[in-house]
Amino acid sequence: MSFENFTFYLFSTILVGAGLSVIFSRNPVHAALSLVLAFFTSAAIWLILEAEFLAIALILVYVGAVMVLFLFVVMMLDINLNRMKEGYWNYLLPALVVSGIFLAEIIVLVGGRVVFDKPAEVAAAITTEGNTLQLGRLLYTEYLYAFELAAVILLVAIVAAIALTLRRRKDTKLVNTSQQLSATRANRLKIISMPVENKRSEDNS
Amino acid sequence: MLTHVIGSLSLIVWLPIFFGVAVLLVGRDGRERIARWMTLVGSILSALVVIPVWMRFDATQSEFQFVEFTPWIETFNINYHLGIDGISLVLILLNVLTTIFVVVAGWEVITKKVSHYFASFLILSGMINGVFCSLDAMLFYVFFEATLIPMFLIIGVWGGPNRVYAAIKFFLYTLAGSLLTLVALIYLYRTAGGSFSISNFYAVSIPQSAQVLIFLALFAAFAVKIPMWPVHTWLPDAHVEAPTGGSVVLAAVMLKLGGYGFLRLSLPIVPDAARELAPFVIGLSLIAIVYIGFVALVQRDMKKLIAYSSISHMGFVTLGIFIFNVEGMQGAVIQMVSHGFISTALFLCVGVLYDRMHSREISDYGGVVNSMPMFAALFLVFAMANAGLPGTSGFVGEFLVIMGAMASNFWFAFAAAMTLVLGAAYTLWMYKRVVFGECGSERVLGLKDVNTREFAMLFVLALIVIGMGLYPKPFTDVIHVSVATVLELASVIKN
Amino acid sequence: MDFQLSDLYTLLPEIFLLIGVSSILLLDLFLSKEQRGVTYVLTLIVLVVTSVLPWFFYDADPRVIMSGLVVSDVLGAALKSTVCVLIAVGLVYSKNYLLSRGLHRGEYFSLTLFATLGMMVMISSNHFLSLYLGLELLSLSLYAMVALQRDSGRSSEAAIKYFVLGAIASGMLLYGMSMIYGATGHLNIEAIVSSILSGHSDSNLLRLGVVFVIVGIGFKLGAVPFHMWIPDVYQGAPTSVTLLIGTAPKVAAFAFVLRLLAEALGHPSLHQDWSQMLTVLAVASLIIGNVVAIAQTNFKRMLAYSTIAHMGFLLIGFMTGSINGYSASLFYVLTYVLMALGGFGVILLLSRDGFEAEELSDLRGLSQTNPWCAFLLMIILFSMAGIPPTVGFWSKLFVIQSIIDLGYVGLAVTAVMTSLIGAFYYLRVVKIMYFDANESPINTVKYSAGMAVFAVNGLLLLGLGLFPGWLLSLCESLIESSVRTF
Amino acid sequence: MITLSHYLVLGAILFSISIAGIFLNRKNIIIILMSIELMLLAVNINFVAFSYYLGDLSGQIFVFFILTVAAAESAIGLAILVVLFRNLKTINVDDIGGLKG
Amino acid sequence: MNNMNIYLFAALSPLFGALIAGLFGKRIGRSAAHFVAIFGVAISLIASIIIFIDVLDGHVFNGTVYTWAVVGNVHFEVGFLIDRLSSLMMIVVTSVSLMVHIYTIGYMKEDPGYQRFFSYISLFTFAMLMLVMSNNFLQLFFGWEAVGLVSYLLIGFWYKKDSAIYANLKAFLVNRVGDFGFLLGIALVLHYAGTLDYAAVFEQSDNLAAQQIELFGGVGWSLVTVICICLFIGAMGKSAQFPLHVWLPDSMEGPTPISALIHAATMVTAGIFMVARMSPLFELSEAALSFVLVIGSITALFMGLLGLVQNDIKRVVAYSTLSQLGYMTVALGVSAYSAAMFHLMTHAFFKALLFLAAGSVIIGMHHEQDMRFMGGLRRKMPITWLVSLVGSLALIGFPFLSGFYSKDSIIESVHLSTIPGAGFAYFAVLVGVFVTALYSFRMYFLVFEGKYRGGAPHHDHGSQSNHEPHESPMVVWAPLVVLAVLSVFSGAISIQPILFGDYFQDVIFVMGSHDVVRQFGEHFHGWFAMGLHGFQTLPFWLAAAGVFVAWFLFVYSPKTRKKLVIFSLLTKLFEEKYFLDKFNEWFFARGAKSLGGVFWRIGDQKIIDGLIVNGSAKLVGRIGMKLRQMQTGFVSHYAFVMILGAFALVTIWLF
Repeated sequence: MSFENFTFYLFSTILVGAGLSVIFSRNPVHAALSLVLAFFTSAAIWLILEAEFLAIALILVYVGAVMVLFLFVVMMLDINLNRMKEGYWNYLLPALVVSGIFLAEIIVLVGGRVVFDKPAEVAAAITTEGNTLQLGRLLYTEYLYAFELAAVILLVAIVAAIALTLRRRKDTKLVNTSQQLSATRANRLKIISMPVENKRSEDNS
Repeated sequence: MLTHVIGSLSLIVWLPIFFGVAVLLVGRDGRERIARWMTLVGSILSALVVIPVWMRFDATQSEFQFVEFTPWIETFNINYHLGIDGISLVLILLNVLTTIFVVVAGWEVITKKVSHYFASFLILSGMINGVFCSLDAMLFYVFFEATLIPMFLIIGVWGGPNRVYAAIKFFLYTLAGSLLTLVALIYLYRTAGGSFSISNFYAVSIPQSAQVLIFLALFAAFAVKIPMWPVHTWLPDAHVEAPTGGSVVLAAVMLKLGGYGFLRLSLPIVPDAARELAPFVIGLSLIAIVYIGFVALVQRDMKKLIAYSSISHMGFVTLGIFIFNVEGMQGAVIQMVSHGFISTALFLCVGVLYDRMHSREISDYGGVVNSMPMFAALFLVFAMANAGLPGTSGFVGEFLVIMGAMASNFWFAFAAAMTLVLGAAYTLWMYKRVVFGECGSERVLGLKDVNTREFAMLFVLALIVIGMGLYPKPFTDVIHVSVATVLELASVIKN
Repeated sequence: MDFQLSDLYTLLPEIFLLIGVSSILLLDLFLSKEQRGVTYVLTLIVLVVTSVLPWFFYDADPRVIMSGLVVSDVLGAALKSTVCVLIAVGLVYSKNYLLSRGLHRGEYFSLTLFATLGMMVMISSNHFLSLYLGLELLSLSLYAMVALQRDSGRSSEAAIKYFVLGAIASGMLLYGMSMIYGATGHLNIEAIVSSILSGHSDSNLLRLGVVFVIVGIGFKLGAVPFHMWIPDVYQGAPTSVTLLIGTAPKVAAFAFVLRLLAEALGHPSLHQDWSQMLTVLAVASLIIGNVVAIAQTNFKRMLAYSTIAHMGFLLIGFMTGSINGYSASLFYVLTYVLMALGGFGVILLLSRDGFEAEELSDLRGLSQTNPWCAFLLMIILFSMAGIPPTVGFWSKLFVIQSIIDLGYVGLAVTAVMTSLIGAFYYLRVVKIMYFDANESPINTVKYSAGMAVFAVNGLLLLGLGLFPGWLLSLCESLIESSVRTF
Repeated sequence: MITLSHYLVLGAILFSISIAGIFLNRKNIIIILMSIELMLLAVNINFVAFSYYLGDLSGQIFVFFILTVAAAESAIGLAILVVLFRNLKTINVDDIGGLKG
Repeated sequence: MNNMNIYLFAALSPLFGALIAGLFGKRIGRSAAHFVAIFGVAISLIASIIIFIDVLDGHVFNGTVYTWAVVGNVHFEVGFLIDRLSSLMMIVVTSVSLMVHIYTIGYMKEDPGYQRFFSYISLFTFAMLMLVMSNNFLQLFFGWEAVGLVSYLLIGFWYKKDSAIYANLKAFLVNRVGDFGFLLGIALVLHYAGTLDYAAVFEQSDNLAAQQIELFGGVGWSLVTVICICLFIGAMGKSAQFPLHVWLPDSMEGPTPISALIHAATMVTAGIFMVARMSPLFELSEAALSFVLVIGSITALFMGLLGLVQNDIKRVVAYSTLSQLGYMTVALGVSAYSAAMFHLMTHAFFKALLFLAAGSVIIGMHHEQDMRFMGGLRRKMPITWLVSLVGSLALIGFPFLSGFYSKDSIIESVHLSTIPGAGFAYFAVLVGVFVTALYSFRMYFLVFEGKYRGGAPHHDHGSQSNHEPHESPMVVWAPLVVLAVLSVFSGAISIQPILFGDYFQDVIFVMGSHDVVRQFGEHFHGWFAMGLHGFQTLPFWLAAAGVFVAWFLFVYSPKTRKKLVIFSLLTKLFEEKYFLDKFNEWFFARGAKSLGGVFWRIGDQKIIDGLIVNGSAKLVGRIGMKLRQMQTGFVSHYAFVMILGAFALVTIWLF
């Protein structure tokens, strides 16, 4: 077994295990941490595939940002863990059956019968320039349009996240200065004319 | 063949619709008077524009006349293609006259959404004319289907207590039938090499198995419309719940769309299938005549009784069409026209009573003749016409169809002739219970006889019914050549 | 695949829109609540200008630009323009609703514009990447908009459902795309096509890819069994957002399907597969959509199910794989969005502060209180039911015609029979408006601009019903000139 | 020798696990979101593997964009989740059934 | 000579009278109305006489008035065939009608529907004339149904009376049953002959006789037999032959003039006329003739028996009419068409006379019709008594009176006939003579002899019956006298030309082997000889026996009646009219209604509407509700469905 094989199988096993742990752990924090593990291992596998930049990006972006966000939300939301355990296994059988058959089907289709088993000749440029440089060049030339779009998507995410979650707390004591400054005599004091109190109520009292 | 761009037929089709829209726009609340008068003017004008067409119609020609042709949807070769033959002409005449009666009948009676009511009828009338004029199958279908909308509203908005059920039933029932027709038409379009022209459909040859399917698909629409047993059950409900005008148009004209469809589409396009399945259709027709005759006997609601009688009479139409001889087919056409007038009259009569008593139950009446002698006399004319008394128009069609049926088979004629007894039985039994006898109640005693408006319309109808019975030749002459043409087309072997 | 500055002219609508939305986003920060009208007007202006722009910069023959990511053709120009107009009209409908629901905010408008941008990207993309990004841009904006009414439990529930299912669907779509990439070695549609034609592609991977792509498409269009989000989202989202989801994205989705299936995967060997799958989805959609719609009491939900059924029809036209079928589908989708626009528009117009007008019973007696409104809605409903002389009839007719051309008579019969079931629930709405007595009077709509747009909308359906020819030939020429079929 | 199929099978396994996860987790929406991330990871592995074996970088580019979009998606998804939690005080799937039928 | 104008005059003047009296009756008043109507009929009578004389000169007319419709190659026309048969009928119709018109002035004097009544009877005259003058089947049918319509209107003239409006409906429907057959006959004629014109059809009669028609799989029937039987079914309805006779007794609910005009003298004889007209067809089918004969004899005998137990004076006459119509039919059956026509004519006079006399009695009795409350009217109403006696004698066939000649001719013809059924027919007509005499004189004795039994208050109009009976006014009895004169002399005058002369030579076709009248004519030596010989014949003695029995039972010893047990049993049977009405009521009326109910409630409502239409709608709705539950609201279920969908697609298409 070559080193390549060994690393592949090792990380694959861990990856699959982490994946299973994600879906089977009942505590969302555990799940998130398992997911982090999965990302790490797959980054390693990507390294085998000579996708260094993506491997790093996966860790930086996913583990560094996204998973933290997940954890943050998990912590923030007050989740009743006891209820999470109810009726968990009821759906195990259909889940296993469907995903198992699904898996078998896909494996039959993709495994073994793929036309290109061997790595194609690696382009000379890759070896000389390295993955990152090439990706970078492509990104800013051929895929400029897509890059801009990705930027817009991120902008949308920002706008959306703010629009959804930013709220002015009602119990905040923050002073609105401009409102204070724009106050006039008229809106500071209001004299209301009220009808005379009912006489009968006086009698009663 | 003369080709106009905008011709007399367009006028016949669009004038009522134009007036309908105008009434809709003009007649807001509080302006009912204007709406009424505009509608009357519109309906009369629409009838008047038919007269020159009638005069100029050449009854000896077998081609379609007054043809208009304008491309409509060029991508699919759908054209605005109008033209009439004798059969169309008599049915158009029936339609425009009926519209006038409807307008007059609803004059004071309708107080709710007046302009909408009248506009619906005008628009409906134009659409029905459109069906009778169309020479393009898709145009035909569009008009055919579009008539559902105003009728649906008429039943639903101005109808009786169970109007919602009736309106929806009416709509879905007829829609169900015609959807298959649509498929068949598209299939024919393909077979005819990309044309919806009905005359192209006539020319194209179709294998027998396809013919049978097409026939059944067309049959679905027309059988429901006319209606034939066992797809007739929408009709009693629709008739009973519709306001008088709605029942009139439904019975007088809309049912005829089915018969017209058989003549214009089914027979000439798929003659072999039509001939092959004729026994089946004849069987259904005879069942309609006899079975429905019995059903009519036990009705307690006047409108329902007339509705069932309509089904039975329409059985004669389909019987006449599918026995494939000239007597039968002419009889069928005459029967359609005649039934149009008679059912109009009968529904108007029921309407006259309903407007006074707000009941259609036979048992609520009795002895109406005591307080409404004039009405009773007119009603009798129509009841007798409905029973097919010679000298009224009701006789002509039945007579010719029975004559035709005899040429086909003795027992067909035998079953058809049973209507002589059954028709008389249910019509006169109703007449007896409603009109004769001692006054049924105080309310009946207090009824006022027909007023001038009602008298005028019933009297004109009586004249038409009797006139057509005594001298149907003008009608048979007009349709003579057209019927022969249809028969000729129906005898072609196409498969 | 070199980049030319002149390519940017073709992208001018997108660029303008992006500049517009950025400016609005910035400007909005400095506007007080009372001045929000400015944002609204600016948004409309941006949309109108954007809708005009494509007509100046399109190529009569399809031309690939931006290194193969974008294609410039007539169809794209037309659909982009349509999308912008639809969004603008939707905003006009929504104005009062937004004001009374506290949604009249800068974020709403900028997200709307972002969604529009996403649709435009989808429409003119020539590459799986641009398709995906466009789709995500649209979807992400929509997810956020559904949840934008932050204090409403229903809308956040709808949003989370939409989001979860949408994410699953896009995951599947990506899985499919990855398979296609693996099979052909390309992500560019033209390159994929030539690879498939050359016969070097692995057919197993390709077919697996097709299945997952179909899942993604099915989800986007809302075809059974990927339709589950539609009713809940349509009902739960604020009506103005429902209107948005229900209209323009359908056009974009049409372009999406066209690019993916007709152009990239239109090879006869694949077409055979996906046309069958689409047929199954279509029939299931027709049946489920129509049958379940009958059981609805909520107007929005009913329209949601009706959408499912309509998408079934759209797919039926699509499965033919012929120019006729595509143009019939295009015609269908264009007319359908007009109907949906009116259908949701009327809910917006009729709703007031604290009153949603979304239950069917809220329409009771509308013909008495607001006859004009009822009449227009009736046209829309009959059009949805496919009754002539409204345009809905023609759109169904053309679709059926296209399948009968290929001999699928049984399918045609199924289609018309299910639309019979469909007719029932549309009729029921007409019944409620016209036949039922008015119990809770609905105020007449005082929003005249909305009513005017509604009137144009309704009458357009009638007018198109009387003269459908031009639109149909337009659709046909668009498809003919733009779709690169096999 | 590790072939492309190995990676594809690995992708498929991850894909199936994510599907099973979606099936199984009827309680916590967050775990469903994580399963979706897992699904995207499977897709990414496919893309990277294909890219490598095809000697074509566009697959990696695609992965790059998927990562970007997925990040944005997570942000929005979590934001929606937060809003949901504020409104319903739960993110339990079984409690979120107000819209149905 | 083109007599078209005079034909039209004859036919249309009653119509104008009817229209004016009907439409403007209220405006022009009573006397104007009756004047117009009588004037119209009078013109018609005069025209008929002129035509009759013209026809006797040998001017036969067969021509078209106008073309009704053209269908295919068939021209349906309205036209006249004026020959000796039709002109004779025209005379009979118009003369009786005129008498009835005049009589009505008195009879209906107090009725509010006076004008309407005149309108109806004039209309009837028009319709009847159209019937007899027709030269084709279509117009025949037209007149046939039109007289039915007027009959319907007139029976129900007193529309407040439940029994009247029941009777008129019944009459119309029973007639329609006959017409049903009649129309089928016409249809057969049209189909096989290609025309409806009498002359053209008769020309092809040999051709028709040669053809067969398959009615029930495989069995061929002679076409002409089927046609004739169908046509005769029409005649059975109109001429009230068993079993379609049930309407006629009930039709007595109409005013008496109507009973005289329509239900005795003219309309009911239309069937007889029709068969005589069709003699060229009937002659070709012995089976049809036998059928006619048997039906006729049954009617002649059994309907007469029913007359024995009736208490209503008009009903006795009505059953007598049925019986006499049976005689005529019997004559037709033995091919003695001329005898039938002869009896038709004489019967028209004496039966109209009897009816009108009965009407006169009824007036005299202040609208009391029950004979049990009459008696001894001979002195109180002498004129009526006299004419009634004459009428009764004519009816029972007293020699030298008109009925004698016609009835004896028939009996003799039957005796001579050899076709199947003639033996039974001979027996029936002989017994019929006895029965006729019995019921006629039972009526006569009950009404005119004995003591007056009225006066005691009974059922509804007790106060009125206290009035003494009195003789009717002249306008009533004058027509009676005219008819009585006709009843006495018309037979003796016309037997020679009608039966044995060549009067019907060109009109009625009789096959040599059937020609019983010619055989009978070999023994005929003039009316006087026949009258003298009449005293020695069996029928005379039978009649005398009948009169005697009647005298014995109803005048001499009324108590004997009650002692005859067999009598009471028979009475029960007769009073229930052989249970035929009950049967019809139960089987046809009730049966049709319950059949209709089953069709409607089960067929239409349950099966078609309930099961298929609403059932499928409900099914779809239920499926909708079920499917709706699939949308659980839980996002995991949604995802589940989605994934299952993807799974299914993969599984189905890739494996």
